[in-house]
Amino acid sequence: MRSAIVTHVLDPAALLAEVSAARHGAAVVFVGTVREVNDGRAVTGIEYRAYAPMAERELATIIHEAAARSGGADIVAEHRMGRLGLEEASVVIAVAHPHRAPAFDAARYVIEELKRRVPIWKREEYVDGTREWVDPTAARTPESVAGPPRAG
Amino acid sequence: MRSAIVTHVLDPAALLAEVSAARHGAAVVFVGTVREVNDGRAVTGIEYRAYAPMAERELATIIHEAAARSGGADIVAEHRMGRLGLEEASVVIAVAHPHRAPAFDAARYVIEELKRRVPIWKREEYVDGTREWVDPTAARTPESVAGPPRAG
Amino acid sequence: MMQVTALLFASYAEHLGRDAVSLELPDGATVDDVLRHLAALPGGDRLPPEPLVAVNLEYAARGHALAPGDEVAVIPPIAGG
Amino acid sequence: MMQVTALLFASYAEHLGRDAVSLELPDGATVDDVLRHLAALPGGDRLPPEPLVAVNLEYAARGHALAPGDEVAVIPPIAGG
Repeated sequence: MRSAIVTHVLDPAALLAEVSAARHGAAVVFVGTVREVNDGRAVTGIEYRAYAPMAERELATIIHEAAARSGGADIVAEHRMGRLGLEEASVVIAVAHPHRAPAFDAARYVIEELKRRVPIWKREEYVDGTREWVDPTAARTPESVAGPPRAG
Repeated sequence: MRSAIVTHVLDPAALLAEVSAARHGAAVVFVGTVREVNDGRAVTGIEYRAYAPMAERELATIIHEAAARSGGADIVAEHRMGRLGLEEASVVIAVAHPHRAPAFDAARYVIEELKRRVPIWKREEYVDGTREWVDPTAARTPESVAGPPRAG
Repeated sequence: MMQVTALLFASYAEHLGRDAVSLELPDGATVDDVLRHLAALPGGDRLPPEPLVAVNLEYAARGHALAPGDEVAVIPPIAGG
Repeated sequence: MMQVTALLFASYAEHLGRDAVSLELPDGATVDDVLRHLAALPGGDRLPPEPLVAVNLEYAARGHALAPGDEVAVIPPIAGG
Protein backbone atom coordinates (compact mmCIF):
# COMPACT_ATOMS: atom_id res chain seq x y z
CA MET A 1 0.00 0.00 0.00
CA ARG A 2 1.64 3.20 -1.16
CA SER A 3 0.47 6.50 -2.57
CA ALA A 4 2.27 9.68 -3.51
CA ILE A 5 1.98 13.09 -5.10
CA VAL A 6 4.95 13.21 -7.48
CA THR A 7 6.53 15.40 -10.14
CA HIS A 8 8.14 12.69 -12.26
CA VAL A 9 6.78 10.90 -15.31
CA LEU A 10 4.45 8.08 -14.21
CA ASP A 11 5.30 4.46 -15.00
CA PRO A 12 2.20 2.21 -15.03
CA ALA A 13 4.30 -0.95 -15.53
CA ALA A 14 6.36 -0.19 -12.43
CA LEU A 15 3.23 0.30 -10.32
CA LEU A 16 1.74 -2.91 -11.69
CA ALA A 17 4.93 -4.76 -10.74
CA GLU A 18 4.79 -3.21 -7.28
CA VAL A 19 1.39 -4.73 -6.45
CA SER A 20 1.89 -8.08 -8.17
CA ALA A 21 2.29 -11.15 -5.95
CA ALA A 22 1.68 -14.87 -6.21
CA ARG A 23 -1.34 -14.65 -3.91
CA HIS A 24 -3.13 -12.44 -6.46
CA GLY A 25 -4.92 -13.67 -9.55
CA ALA A 26 -5.95 -10.32 -10.99
CA ALA A 27 -4.57 -6.85 -11.39
CA VAL A 28 -6.27 -3.70 -12.64
CA VAL A 29 -4.36 -0.58 -13.62
CA PHE A 30 -6.14 2.72 -14.17
CA VAL A 31 -4.34 5.48 -16.04
CA GLY A 32 -5.72 9.00 -16.39
CA THR A 33 -4.21 10.94 -19.29
CA VAL A 34 -4.35 14.45 -20.72
CA ARG A 35 -7.03 14.55 -23.41
CA GLU A 36 -6.87 16.81 -26.46
CA VAL A 37 -10.44 18.03 -26.00
CA ASN A 38 -12.42 19.03 -22.90
CA ASP A 39 -15.93 20.42 -23.02
CA GLY A 40 -15.46 20.99 -26.74
CA ARG A 41 -12.27 23.09 -26.40
CA ALA A 42 -8.95 22.01 -27.90
CA VAL A 43 -6.47 21.48 -25.06
CA THR A 44 -2.68 21.68 -25.49
CA GLY A 45 -1.64 20.80 -21.95
CA ILE A 46 -2.67 20.78 -18.29
CA GLU A 47 -0.93 22.13 -15.23
CA TYR A 48 -1.68 20.21 -12.05
CA ARG A 49 -1.38 21.74 -8.58
CA ALA A 50 -2.14 20.23 -5.18
CA TYR A 51 -2.37 21.11 -1.54
CA ALA A 52 0.34 18.49 -1.30
CA PRO A 53 0.39 17.46 2.39
CA MET A 54 -3.40 17.12 2.48
CA ALA A 55 -3.54 15.45 -0.93
CA GLU A 56 -1.02 12.83 0.19
CA ARG A 57 -2.91 12.23 3.39
CA GLU A 58 -6.31 12.01 1.69
CA LEU A 59 -5.00 9.71 -1.05
CA ALA A 60 -3.44 7.42 1.54
CA THR A 61 -6.75 7.31 3.42
CA ILE A 62 -8.60 6.42 0.22
CA ILE A 63 -6.35 3.53 -0.76
CA HIS A 64 -6.57 2.12 2.75
CA GLU A 65 -10.36 2.40 2.61
CA ALA A 66 -10.35 0.63 -0.76
CA ALA A 67 -8.06 -2.12 0.51
CA ALA A 68 -10.23 -2.67 3.60
CA ARG A 69 -13.43 -2.80 1.55
CA SER A 70 -11.89 -5.23 -0.93
CA GLY A 71 -10.62 -7.66 1.68
CA GLY A 72 -7.00 -8.01 0.68
CA ALA A 73 -6.15 -5.77 -2.25
CA ASP A 74 -2.65 -4.36 -2.68
CA ILE A 75 -2.90 -0.82 -4.03
CA VAL A 76 -0.40 1.75 -5.25
CA ALA A 77 -1.44 5.19 -6.52
CA GLU A 78 0.53 8.14 -7.82
CA HIS A 79 -0.70 11.54 -9.02
CA ARG A 80 1.66 13.72 -10.97
CA MET A 81 1.96 17.51 -10.51
CA GLY A 82 3.24 20.20 -12.84
CA ARG A 83 2.76 20.80 -16.54
CA LEU A 84 1.70 17.77 -18.60
CA GLY A 85 1.41 17.52 -22.37
CA LEU A 86 -1.20 15.60 -24.37
CA GLU A 87 -1.36 11.85 -23.68
CA GLU A 88 0.81 12.15 -20.58
CA ALA A 89 -0.42 10.26 -17.52
CA SER A 90 -1.64 12.42 -14.64
CA VAL A 91 -2.64 9.56 -12.35
CA VAL A 92 -1.94 5.83 -12.14
CA ILE A 93 -3.72 3.44 -9.78
CA ALA A 94 -2.58 -0.19 -9.64
CA VAL A 95 -4.59 -2.80 -7.73
CA ALA A 96 -3.94 -6.51 -7.30
CA HIS A 97 -6.28 -8.94 -5.58
CA PRO A 98 -6.78 -12.71 -5.50
CA HIS A 99 -9.99 -12.17 -7.55
CA ARG A 100 -10.94 -9.86 -10.39
CA ALA A 101 -14.19 -8.32 -9.18
CA PRO A 102 -12.69 -6.74 -6.03
CA ALA A 103 -9.67 -5.60 -8.08
CA PHE A 104 -11.94 -3.70 -10.49
CA ASP A 105 -14.06 -2.31 -7.66
CA ALA A 106 -11.06 -1.08 -5.69
CA ALA A 107 -9.50 0.67 -8.69
CA ARG A 108 -12.81 2.34 -9.45
CA TYR A 109 -13.28 3.37 -5.83
CA VAL A 110 -9.85 5.00 -5.66
CA ILE A 111 -10.27 7.12 -8.79
CA GLU A 112 -13.84 8.18 -7.90
CA GLU A 113 -12.87 9.17 -4.35
CA LEU A 114 -9.69 10.83 -5.55
CA LYS A 115 -11.75 13.05 -7.86
CA ARG A 116 -14.15 13.83 -5.03
CA ARG A 117 -11.82 14.33 -2.07
CA VAL A 118 -8.16 14.85 -2.94
CA PRO A 119 -7.28 18.57 -3.14
CA ILE A 120 -5.80 18.76 -6.63
CA TRP A 121 -6.55 21.38 -9.26
CA LYS A 122 -5.81 21.64 -12.94
CA ARG A 123 -5.38 24.57 -15.26
CA GLU A 124 -6.06 23.73 -18.87
CA GLU A 125 -4.13 25.42 -21.66
CA TYR A 126 -5.99 25.97 -24.91
CA VAL A 127 -4.84 26.33 -28.52
CA ASP A 128 -5.58 30.06 -28.44
CA GLY A 129 -3.00 30.51 -25.67
CA THR A 130 -5.52 31.12 -22.89
CA ARG A 131 -5.65 28.96 -19.77
CA GLU A 132 -8.27 28.33 -17.16
CA TRP A 133 -8.68 26.54 -13.84
CA VAL A 134 -11.11 23.68 -14.36
CA ASP A 135 -14.26 23.77 -12.23
CA PRO A 136 -16.04 20.42 -12.59
CA THR A 137 -18.96 21.74 -10.52
CA ALA A 138 -19.63 24.30 -13.25
CA ALA A 139 -19.02 21.97 -16.19
CA ARG A 140 -21.62 21.43 -18.84
CA THR A 141 -21.04 17.71 -19.22
CA PRO A 142 -23.52 15.59 -17.24
CA GLU A 143 -20.77 13.24 -16.05
CA SER A 144 -19.02 15.89 -13.99
CA VAL A 145 -21.83 17.29 -11.86
CA ALA A 146 -21.11 15.23 -8.73
CA GLY A 147 -19.96 17.71 -6.12
CA PRO A 148 -17.15 17.60 -3.59
CA PRO A 149 -17.63 16.31 -0.06
CA ARG A 150 -19.21 18.46 2.62
CA ALA A 151 -17.45 17.97 5.93
CA GLY A 152 -19.63 17.14 8.94
CA MET B 1 -8.88 -3.10 -31.98
CA ARG B 2 -6.78 -6.26 -31.86
CA SER B 3 -6.95 -9.58 -30.09
CA ALA B 4 -4.81 -12.68 -30.25
CA ILE B 5 -4.13 -16.08 -28.77
CA VAL B 6 -0.36 -16.09 -28.27
CA THR B 7 2.43 -18.21 -26.83
CA HIS B 8 4.83 -15.42 -25.84
CA VAL B 9 5.17 -13.64 -22.51
CA LEU B 10 2.54 -10.91 -22.22
CA ASP B 11 3.56 -7.26 -21.94
CA PRO B 12 0.85 -5.11 -20.29
CA ALA B 13 2.80 -1.88 -20.93
CA ALA B 14 2.98 -2.61 -24.65
CA LEU B 15 -0.76 -3.21 -24.83
CA LEU B 16 -1.43 -0.03 -22.86
CA ALA B 17 0.74 1.91 -25.31
CA GLU B 18 -1.12 0.32 -28.21
CA VAL B 19 -4.51 1.72 -27.14
CA SER B 20 -3.28 5.10 -25.90
CA ALA B 21 -4.20 8.16 -27.96
CA ALA B 22 -4.70 11.88 -27.40
CA ARG B 23 -8.47 11.54 -27.80
CA HIS B 24 -8.60 9.29 -24.73
CA GLY B 25 -8.58 10.49 -21.13
CA ALA B 26 -8.60 7.12 -19.39
CA ALA B 27 -7.10 3.69 -19.79
CA VAL B 28 -7.81 0.50 -17.88
CA VAL B 29 -5.58 -2.55 -18.07
CA PHE B 30 -6.71 -5.90 -16.70
CA VAL B 31 -4.10 -8.59 -16.07
CA GLY B 32 -4.99 -12.15 -15.10
CA THR B 33 -2.15 -14.01 -13.39
CA VAL B 34 -1.41 -17.51 -12.12
CA ARG B 35 -2.31 -17.64 -8.45
CA GLU B 36 -0.52 -19.87 -5.94
CA VAL B 37 -3.77 -21.22 -4.50
CA ASN B 38 -7.03 -22.31 -6.12
CA ASP B 39 -9.94 -23.82 -4.21
CA GLY B 40 -7.59 -24.34 -1.29
CA ARG B 41 -4.96 -26.32 -3.25
CA ALA B 42 -1.37 -25.12 -3.68
CA VAL B 43 -0.74 -24.55 -7.38
CA THR B 44 2.73 -24.63 -8.97
CA GLY B 45 1.73 -23.74 -12.53
CA ILE B 46 -1.02 -23.79 -15.12
CA GLU B 47 -1.08 -25.13 -18.66
CA TYR B 48 -3.43 -23.25 -20.99
CA ARG B 49 -4.92 -24.79 -24.13
CA ALA B 50 -7.38 -23.36 -26.62
CA TYR B 51 -9.43 -24.27 -29.64
CA ALA B 52 -7.33 -21.56 -31.21
CA PRO B 53 -9.23 -20.57 -34.38
CA MET B 54 -12.52 -20.36 -32.51
CA ALA B 55 -10.94 -18.66 -29.50
CA GLU B 56 -9.45 -15.98 -31.74
CA ARG B 57 -12.73 -15.46 -33.50
CA GLU B 58 -14.76 -15.33 -30.29
CA LEU B 59 -12.30 -12.97 -28.58
CA ALA B 60 -12.39 -10.65 -31.60
CA THR B 61 -16.20 -10.66 -31.48
CA ILE B 62 -16.14 -9.81 -27.77
CA ILE B 63 -13.81 -6.83 -28.08
CA HIS B 64 -15.86 -5.46 -30.96
CA GLU B 65 -19.02 -5.87 -28.87
CA ALA B 66 -17.33 -4.07 -25.98
CA ALA B 67 -16.12 -1.24 -28.22
CA ALA B 68 -19.57 -0.79 -29.73
CA ARG B 69 -21.26 -0.75 -26.32
CA SER B 70 -18.73 1.76 -24.98
CA GLY B 71 -19.06 4.18 -27.87
CA GLY B 72 -15.47 4.68 -28.85
CA ALA B 73 -13.15 2.48 -26.80
CA ASP B 74 -9.91 1.20 -28.27
CA ILE B 75 -9.29 -2.33 -27.02
CA VAL B 76 -6.45 -4.83 -27.29
CA ALA B 77 -6.57 -8.28 -25.70
CA GLU B 78 -4.12 -11.17 -25.64
CA HIS B 79 -4.44 -14.58 -24.00
CA ARG B 80 -1.34 -16.67 -23.58
CA MET B 81 -1.20 -20.44 -24.16
CA GLY B 82 1.19 -23.07 -22.85
CA ARG B 83 2.71 -23.66 -19.45
CA LEU B 84 2.77 -20.64 -17.11
CA GLY B 85 4.48 -20.36 -13.73
CA LEU B 86 3.22 -18.52 -10.66
CA GLU B 87 2.60 -14.78 -11.13
CA GLU B 88 2.86 -15.04 -14.91
CA ALA B 89 0.15 -13.22 -16.86
CA SER B 90 -2.31 -15.43 -18.72
CA VAL B 91 -4.45 -12.64 -20.12
CA VAL B 92 -4.07 -8.90 -20.63
CA ILE B 93 -6.88 -6.58 -21.72
CA ALA B 94 -6.10 -2.91 -22.39
CA VAL B 95 -8.88 -0.39 -22.95
CA ALA B 96 -8.68 3.33 -23.63
CA HIS B 97 -11.64 5.69 -23.87
CA PRO B 98 -12.24 9.43 -23.65
CA HIS B 99 -13.91 8.81 -20.24
CA ARG B 100 -13.16 6.50 -17.36
CA ALA B 101 -16.52 4.83 -16.70
CA PRO B 102 -16.82 3.29 -20.20
CA ALA B 103 -13.15 2.25 -20.01
CA PHE B 104 -13.77 0.30 -16.79
CA ASP B 105 -17.01 -1.18 -18.13
CA ALA B 106 -15.42 -2.33 -21.39
CA ALA B 107 -12.47 -4.01 -19.63
CA ARG B 108 -14.86 -5.78 -17.29
CA TYR B 109 -17.12 -6.84 -20.16
CA VAL B 110 -14.22 -8.36 -22.09
CA ILE B 111 -12.88 -10.47 -19.21
CA GLU B 112 -16.35 -11.65 -18.14
CA GLU B 113 -17.34 -12.65 -21.67
CA LEU B 114 -13.93 -14.19 -22.30
CA LYS B 115 -14.45 -16.45 -19.29
CA ARG B 116 -17.93 -17.34 -20.49
CA ARG B 117 -17.47 -17.81 -24.23
CA VAL B 118 -13.86 -18.19 -25.38
CA PRO B 119 -12.89 -21.88 -25.69
CA ILE B 120 -9.81 -21.99 -23.48
CA TRP B 121 -8.99 -24.59 -20.86
CA LYS B 122 -6.46 -24.82 -18.11
CA ARG B 123 -4.79 -27.70 -16.36
CA GLU B 124 -3.53 -26.83 -12.90
CA GLU B 125 -0.39 -28.44 -11.52
CA TYR B 126 -0.27 -29.00 -7.79
CA VAL B 127 2.58 -29.29 -5.30
CA ASP B 128 2.01 -33.05 -5.00
CA GLY B 129 2.82 -33.44 -8.72
CA THR B 130 -0.74 -34.17 -9.81
CA ARG B 131 -2.53 -32.05 -12.38
CA GLU B 132 -6.14 -31.51 -13.27
CA TRP B 133 -8.29 -29.77 -15.87
CA VAL B 134 -10.18 -27.00 -14.14
CA ASP B 135 -13.96 -27.19 -14.33
CA PRO B 136 -15.42 -23.90 -13.09
CA THR B 137 -18.94 -25.33 -13.36
CA ALA B 138 -18.02 -27.86 -10.69
CA ALA B 139 -16.09 -25.44 -8.46
CA ARG B 140 -17.01 -24.92 -4.86
CA THR B 141 -16.40 -21.20 -4.80
CA PRO B 142 -19.59 -19.17 -5.21
CA GLU B 143 -17.90 -16.76 -7.64
CA SER B 144 -17.39 -19.40 -10.30
CA VAL B 145 -20.89 -20.86 -10.70
CA ALA B 146 -21.90 -18.82 -13.77
CA GLY B 147 -22.17 -21.34 -16.59
CA PRO B 148 -21.08 -21.19 -20.21
CA PRO B 149 -23.39 -19.99 -22.99
CA ARG B 150 -26.05 -22.25 -24.47
CA ALA B 151 -26.25 -21.75 -28.20
CA GLY B 152 -29.70 -21.03 -29.66
CA MET C 1 -23.95 -40.01 -46.39
CA MET C 2 -21.54 -37.28 -45.39
CA GLN C 3 -18.32 -36.99 -43.46
CA VAL C 4 -17.85 -34.62 -40.52
CA THR C 5 -15.00 -34.19 -38.06
CA ALA C 6 -15.58 -34.11 -34.31
CA LEU C 7 -12.92 -32.31 -32.26
CA LEU C 8 -12.24 -33.05 -28.61
CA PHE C 9 -10.29 -30.91 -26.16
CA ALA C 10 -8.75 -30.96 -22.70
CA SER C 11 -10.52 -33.42 -20.37
CA TYR C 12 -12.81 -34.67 -23.17
CA ALA C 13 -9.81 -35.52 -25.35
CA GLU C 14 -8.35 -37.46 -22.43
CA HIS C 15 -11.59 -39.34 -21.78
CA LEU C 16 -11.67 -40.61 -25.37
CA GLY C 17 -7.91 -40.86 -25.81
CA ARG C 18 -7.96 -38.73 -28.97
CA ASP C 19 -8.59 -35.18 -30.07
CA ALA C 20 -10.37 -35.78 -33.37
CA VAL C 21 -12.82 -38.35 -34.71
CA SER C 22 -13.96 -38.73 -38.32
CA LEU C 23 -17.61 -39.71 -38.62
CA GLU C 24 -19.77 -40.94 -41.51
CA LEU C 25 -23.31 -39.72 -40.94
CA PRO C 26 -26.51 -39.86 -42.97
CA ASP C 27 -27.68 -36.71 -44.75
CA GLY C 28 -29.67 -34.52 -42.37
CA ALA C 29 -27.64 -35.60 -39.34
CA THR C 30 -27.47 -33.12 -36.47
CA VAL C 31 -25.10 -32.21 -33.64
CA ASP C 32 -27.09 -34.66 -31.55
CA ASP C 33 -26.11 -37.52 -33.84
CA VAL C 34 -22.43 -36.63 -33.43
CA LEU C 35 -22.79 -36.65 -29.65
CA ARG C 36 -24.48 -40.05 -29.76
CA HIS C 37 -21.65 -41.47 -31.86
CA LEU C 38 -19.03 -40.07 -29.51
CA ALA C 39 -20.84 -41.40 -26.45
CA ALA C 40 -20.70 -44.91 -27.96
CA LEU C 41 -16.89 -44.82 -28.30
CA PRO C 42 -14.59 -46.21 -25.56
CA GLY C 43 -14.51 -43.55 -22.82
CA GLY C 44 -17.48 -41.78 -24.38
CA ASP C 45 -19.58 -42.53 -21.33
CA ARG C 46 -17.46 -39.92 -19.50
CA LEU C 47 -18.74 -37.11 -21.71
CA PRO C 48 -21.58 -35.15 -20.13
CA PRO C 49 -25.06 -35.64 -21.66
CA GLU C 50 -25.27 -32.05 -22.91
CA PRO C 51 -21.83 -30.64 -23.62
CA LEU C 52 -21.29 -27.26 -25.25
CA VAL C 53 -20.83 -27.67 -29.02
CA ALA C 54 -19.55 -25.45 -31.82
CA VAL C 55 -19.96 -26.10 -35.54
CA ASN C 56 -17.40 -24.43 -37.80
CA LEU C 57 -16.22 -22.15 -34.94
CA GLU C 58 -19.71 -21.03 -33.84
CA TYR C 59 -21.72 -22.25 -30.89
CA ALA C 60 -24.55 -24.48 -32.13
CA ALA C 61 -27.62 -26.11 -30.63
CA ARG C 62 -28.09 -29.87 -30.49
CA GLY C 63 -30.62 -29.80 -33.29
CA HIS C 64 -28.28 -27.94 -35.65
CA ALA C 65 -28.27 -29.75 -39.04
CA LEU C 66 -24.81 -30.60 -40.34
CA ALA C 67 -23.32 -30.28 -43.81
CA PRO C 68 -20.53 -32.37 -45.37
CA GLY C 69 -17.11 -31.33 -44.05
CA ASP C 70 -18.44 -29.62 -40.94
CA GLU C 71 -16.10 -29.35 -37.96
CA VAL C 72 -18.00 -30.19 -34.78
CA ALA C 73 -16.13 -29.16 -31.63
CA VAL C 74 -17.21 -30.61 -28.31
CA ILE C 75 -16.22 -28.01 -25.77
CA PRO C 76 -15.38 -28.82 -22.13
CA PRO C 77 -16.21 -26.31 -19.38
CA ILE C 78 -14.44 -23.10 -20.34
CA ALA C 79 -11.69 -22.02 -17.97
CA GLY C 80 -9.83 -19.15 -19.63
CA GLY C 81 -8.63 -15.96 -18.05
CA MET D 1 -6.67 36.46 20.49
CA MET D 2 -5.02 33.82 18.36
CA GLN D 3 -3.25 33.62 15.06
CA VAL D 4 -4.27 31.25 12.26
CA THR D 5 -3.08 30.89 8.68
CA ALA D 6 -5.51 30.76 5.76
CA LEU D 7 -4.25 29.04 2.60
CA LEU D 8 -5.58 29.78 -0.85
CA PHE D 9 -5.12 27.70 -3.99
CA ALA D 10 -5.57 27.77 -7.74
CA SER D 11 -8.39 30.14 -8.80
CA TYR D 12 -8.93 31.33 -5.21
CA ALA D 13 -5.28 32.32 -4.88
CA GLU D 14 -5.60 34.25 -8.12
CA HIS D 15 -8.76 36.02 -6.98
CA LEU D 16 -7.01 37.32 -3.84
CA GLY D 17 -3.59 37.68 -5.42
CA ARG D 18 -1.92 35.61 -2.72
CA ASP D 19 -1.78 32.04 -1.46
CA ALA D 20 -1.60 32.60 2.30
CA VAL D 21 -3.11 35.10 4.74
CA SER D 22 -2.22 35.47 8.44
CA LEU D 23 -5.23 36.34 10.57
CA GLU D 24 -5.61 37.50 14.17
CA LEU D 25 -8.90 36.13 15.50
CA PRO D 26 -10.61 36.19 18.90
CA ASP D 27 -10.59 33.02 20.98
CA GLY D 28 -13.46 30.75 19.95
CA ALA D 29 -13.31 31.88 16.33
CA THR D 30 -14.55 29.40 13.75
CA VAL D 31 -13.96 28.55 10.11
CA ASP D 32 -16.83 30.91 9.36
CA ASP D 33 -14.88 33.83 10.83
CA VAL D 34 -11.93 33.05 8.58
CA LEU D 35 -14.19 33.02 5.53
CA ARG D 36 -15.69 36.38 6.54
CA HIS D 37 -12.23 37.89 6.88
CA LEU D 38 -11.16 36.56 3.51
CA ALA D 39 -14.33 37.83 1.84
CA ALA D 40 -13.53 41.33 3.08
CA LEU D 41 -10.09 41.36 1.41
CA PRO D 42 -9.60 42.81 -2.10
CA GLY D 43 -10.84 40.15 -4.53
CA GLY D 44 -12.52 38.29 -1.67
CA ASP D 45 -15.93 38.93 -3.19
CA ARG D 46 -14.98 36.41 -5.87
CA LEU D 47 -14.83 33.54 -3.35
CA PRO D 48 -18.03 31.49 -3.24
CA PRO D 49 -20.22 31.90 -0.13
CA GLU D 50 -19.64 28.33 1.02
CA PRO D 51 -16.28 27.01 -0.17
CA LEU D 52 -14.86 23.69 0.88
CA VAL D 53 -12.54 24.12 3.89
CA ALA D 54 -9.92 21.97 5.59
CA VAL D 55 -8.38 22.63 9.00
CA ASN D 56 -4.96 21.06 9.58
CA LEU D 57 -5.35 18.81 6.49
CA GLU D 58 -8.87 17.57 7.35
CA TYR D 59 -12.15 18.69 5.89
CA ALA D 60 -14.01 20.83 8.43
CA ALA D 61 -17.48 22.33 8.75
CA ARG D 62 -18.09 26.10 8.90
CA GLY D 63 -18.80 25.96 12.62
CA HIS D 64 -15.51 24.21 13.41
CA ALA D 65 -13.81 26.04 16.31
CA LEU D 66 -10.20 26.98 15.65
CA ALA D 67 -7.13 26.75 17.86
CA PRO D 68 -4.00 28.92 17.78
CA GLY D 69 -1.72 28.05 14.87
CA ASP D 70 -4.39 26.24 12.87
CA GLU D 71 -3.91 26.02 9.12
CA VAL D 72 -7.22 26.76 7.38
CA ALA D 73 -7.21 25.78 3.71
CA VAL D 74 -9.90 27.17 1.44
CA ILE D 75 -10.29 24.59 -1.28
CA PRO D 76 -11.49 25.39 -4.82
CA PRO D 77 -13.53 22.84 -6.76
CA ILE D 78 -11.42 19.71 -6.91
CA ALA D 79 -10.26 18.69 -10.37
CA GLY D 80 -7.73 15.91 -9.92
CA GLY D 81 -7.40 12.74 -11.92
